[in-house]
Amino acid sequence: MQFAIEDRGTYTEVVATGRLNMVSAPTLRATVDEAVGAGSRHIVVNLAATEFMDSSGLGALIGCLKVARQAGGDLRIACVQKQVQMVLELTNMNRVLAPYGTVEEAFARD
Amino acid sequence: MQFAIEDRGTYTEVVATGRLNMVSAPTLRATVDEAVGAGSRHIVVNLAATEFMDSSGLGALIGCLKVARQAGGDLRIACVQKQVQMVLELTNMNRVLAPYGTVEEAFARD
Amino acid sequence: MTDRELQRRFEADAKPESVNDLHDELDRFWSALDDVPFEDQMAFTTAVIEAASNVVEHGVPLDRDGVRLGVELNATSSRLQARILEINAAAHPDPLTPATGDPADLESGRGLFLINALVTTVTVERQGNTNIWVLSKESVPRQ
Amino acid sequence: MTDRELQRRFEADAKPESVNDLHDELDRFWSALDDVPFEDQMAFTTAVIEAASNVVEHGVPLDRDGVRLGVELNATSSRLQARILEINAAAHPDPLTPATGDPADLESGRGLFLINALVTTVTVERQGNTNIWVLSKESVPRQ
Ligand SMILES: Nc1ncnc2c1ncn2[C@@H]1O[C@H](COP(=O)(O)OP(=O)(O)O)[C@@H](O)[C@H]1O
Ligand SMILES: Nc1ncnc2c1ncn2[C@@H]1O[C@H](COP(=O)(O)OP(=O)(O)O)[C@@H](O)[C@H]1O
Repeated sequence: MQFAIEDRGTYTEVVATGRLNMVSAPTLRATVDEAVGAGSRHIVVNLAATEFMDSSGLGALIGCLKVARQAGGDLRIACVQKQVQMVLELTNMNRVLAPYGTVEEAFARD
Repeated sequence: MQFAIEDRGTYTEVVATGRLNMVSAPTLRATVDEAVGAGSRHIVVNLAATEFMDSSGLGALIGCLKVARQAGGDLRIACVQKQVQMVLELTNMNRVLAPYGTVEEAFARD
Repeated sequence: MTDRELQRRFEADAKPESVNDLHDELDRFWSALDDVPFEDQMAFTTAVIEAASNVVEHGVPLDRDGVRLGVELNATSSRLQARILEINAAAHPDPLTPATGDPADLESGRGLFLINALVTTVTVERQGNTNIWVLSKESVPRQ
Repeated sequence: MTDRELQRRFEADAKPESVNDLHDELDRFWSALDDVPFEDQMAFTTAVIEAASNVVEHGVPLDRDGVRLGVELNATSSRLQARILEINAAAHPDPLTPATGDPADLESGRGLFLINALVTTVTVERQGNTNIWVLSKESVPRQ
């Protein structure tokens, strides 16, 4: 899995490509920690190219949400594929991490 | 919680004093990692002065057991107080980590 | 058996060190209540520390103020009760029904398993910005 | 519907990278079996990866050789089955009865919860130095 960080002005986009599992979860954590450390407060994780997420990946996303909120910001997710949607729904985590249809929408109403 | 390491010749004794909880669990891990890294293979954790252990503490002990076994050794526990005994029994972990009455007994029959 | 009631309140940032401060508070609670059977003290303390540790480890803050950990302890002549407050935290996805404690089912997280095994009833509710666990244990003072 | 059966075996050290290799193996399994409904592939893959990740994360080795992860995949025209082997590992404290999947019960560990929610039956057994999880999911090939 690869992560790319893009500064979009009012928010930071993290593009996650591949499988979000026990191997890549720590890298997601480190990527978001770095973005928050560098001053990003509004983070959108773009999951359009994330073909798979398991409970380790979900745990990492929730950890990243905590880090963003503790810094006074927030983290949102966008463009989820079917398998990711399935895991969010089964665990009821779509209430804590509600997926947005596009990256732009995530912070559009703030 | 404090940890002391004592070289007893055929084994290494780790004396744990205080509460084995989410605060002290990482230090137990680091202490045993260090002992195994320094060549100790047979480790006895002396819990005589451990007044309390919760699931984080238990998780750390099991993590230490893994490290010792992966290095070709083993880790055993001795002298548990009533609360620690209660947690081991309720979780059924006394089968994986069977407490010995004294530190000397732990590796006596190997 | 004499009628008596004791209450204590604890609040701190939800960080690991606060779990030690809470443990000290529990020790003082038992000193003030020297008639609670030792087995009950041990079980109840373990359950409260497990629940508080979960707040520290898993609570998701609503904002930069972070999560606060509150604990209200109460003992009467028939039971021990603790309300564990996860303050300024995201709502849990659902009203959580804690797993029922089957001792052979090690697989379902040892913390929640222990809580269920150690106290008589566990309930979870949401009030405002706070998730609340109420742990109750029947316990009769020693004569 | 035609009768068909496919089997695959995977074995590797129980380390995180092996979970990616297993995932590649599962992708090849689905390519070889192009009539399995996509929803079933998705659910079954997720359950197998969760179970294999648990072996990597929680398996306690018996000795310095470490734990090995084995996976046997089998598809017939009525069901998908995976046997996940935790080889050279300490026995689980009890024959484990995995938590039954109550979707509202988020509290009991998301990994095991997901496994139970995604497949039809889960059994756990011990053979020699190995713990074995058998996951089965009813699945009928697309016409
Ligand atoms: N206070 C809490 N807030 C959010 N989630 C929680 C809380 N307590 C427990 N959980 C969830 O329940 C799971 C099981 O908890 P537990 O049995 O204590 O095991 P552990 O904390 O070691 O994972 C946790 O991994 C977490 O997902
Ligand atoms: N293969 C295994 N070997 C030993 N213990 C396991 C295994 N799988 C699961 N467990 C136990 O069951 C608990 C819950 O597992 P799970 O629901 O996957 O959550 P997590 O792995 O995130 O803690 C684990 O914390 C662990 O104690």
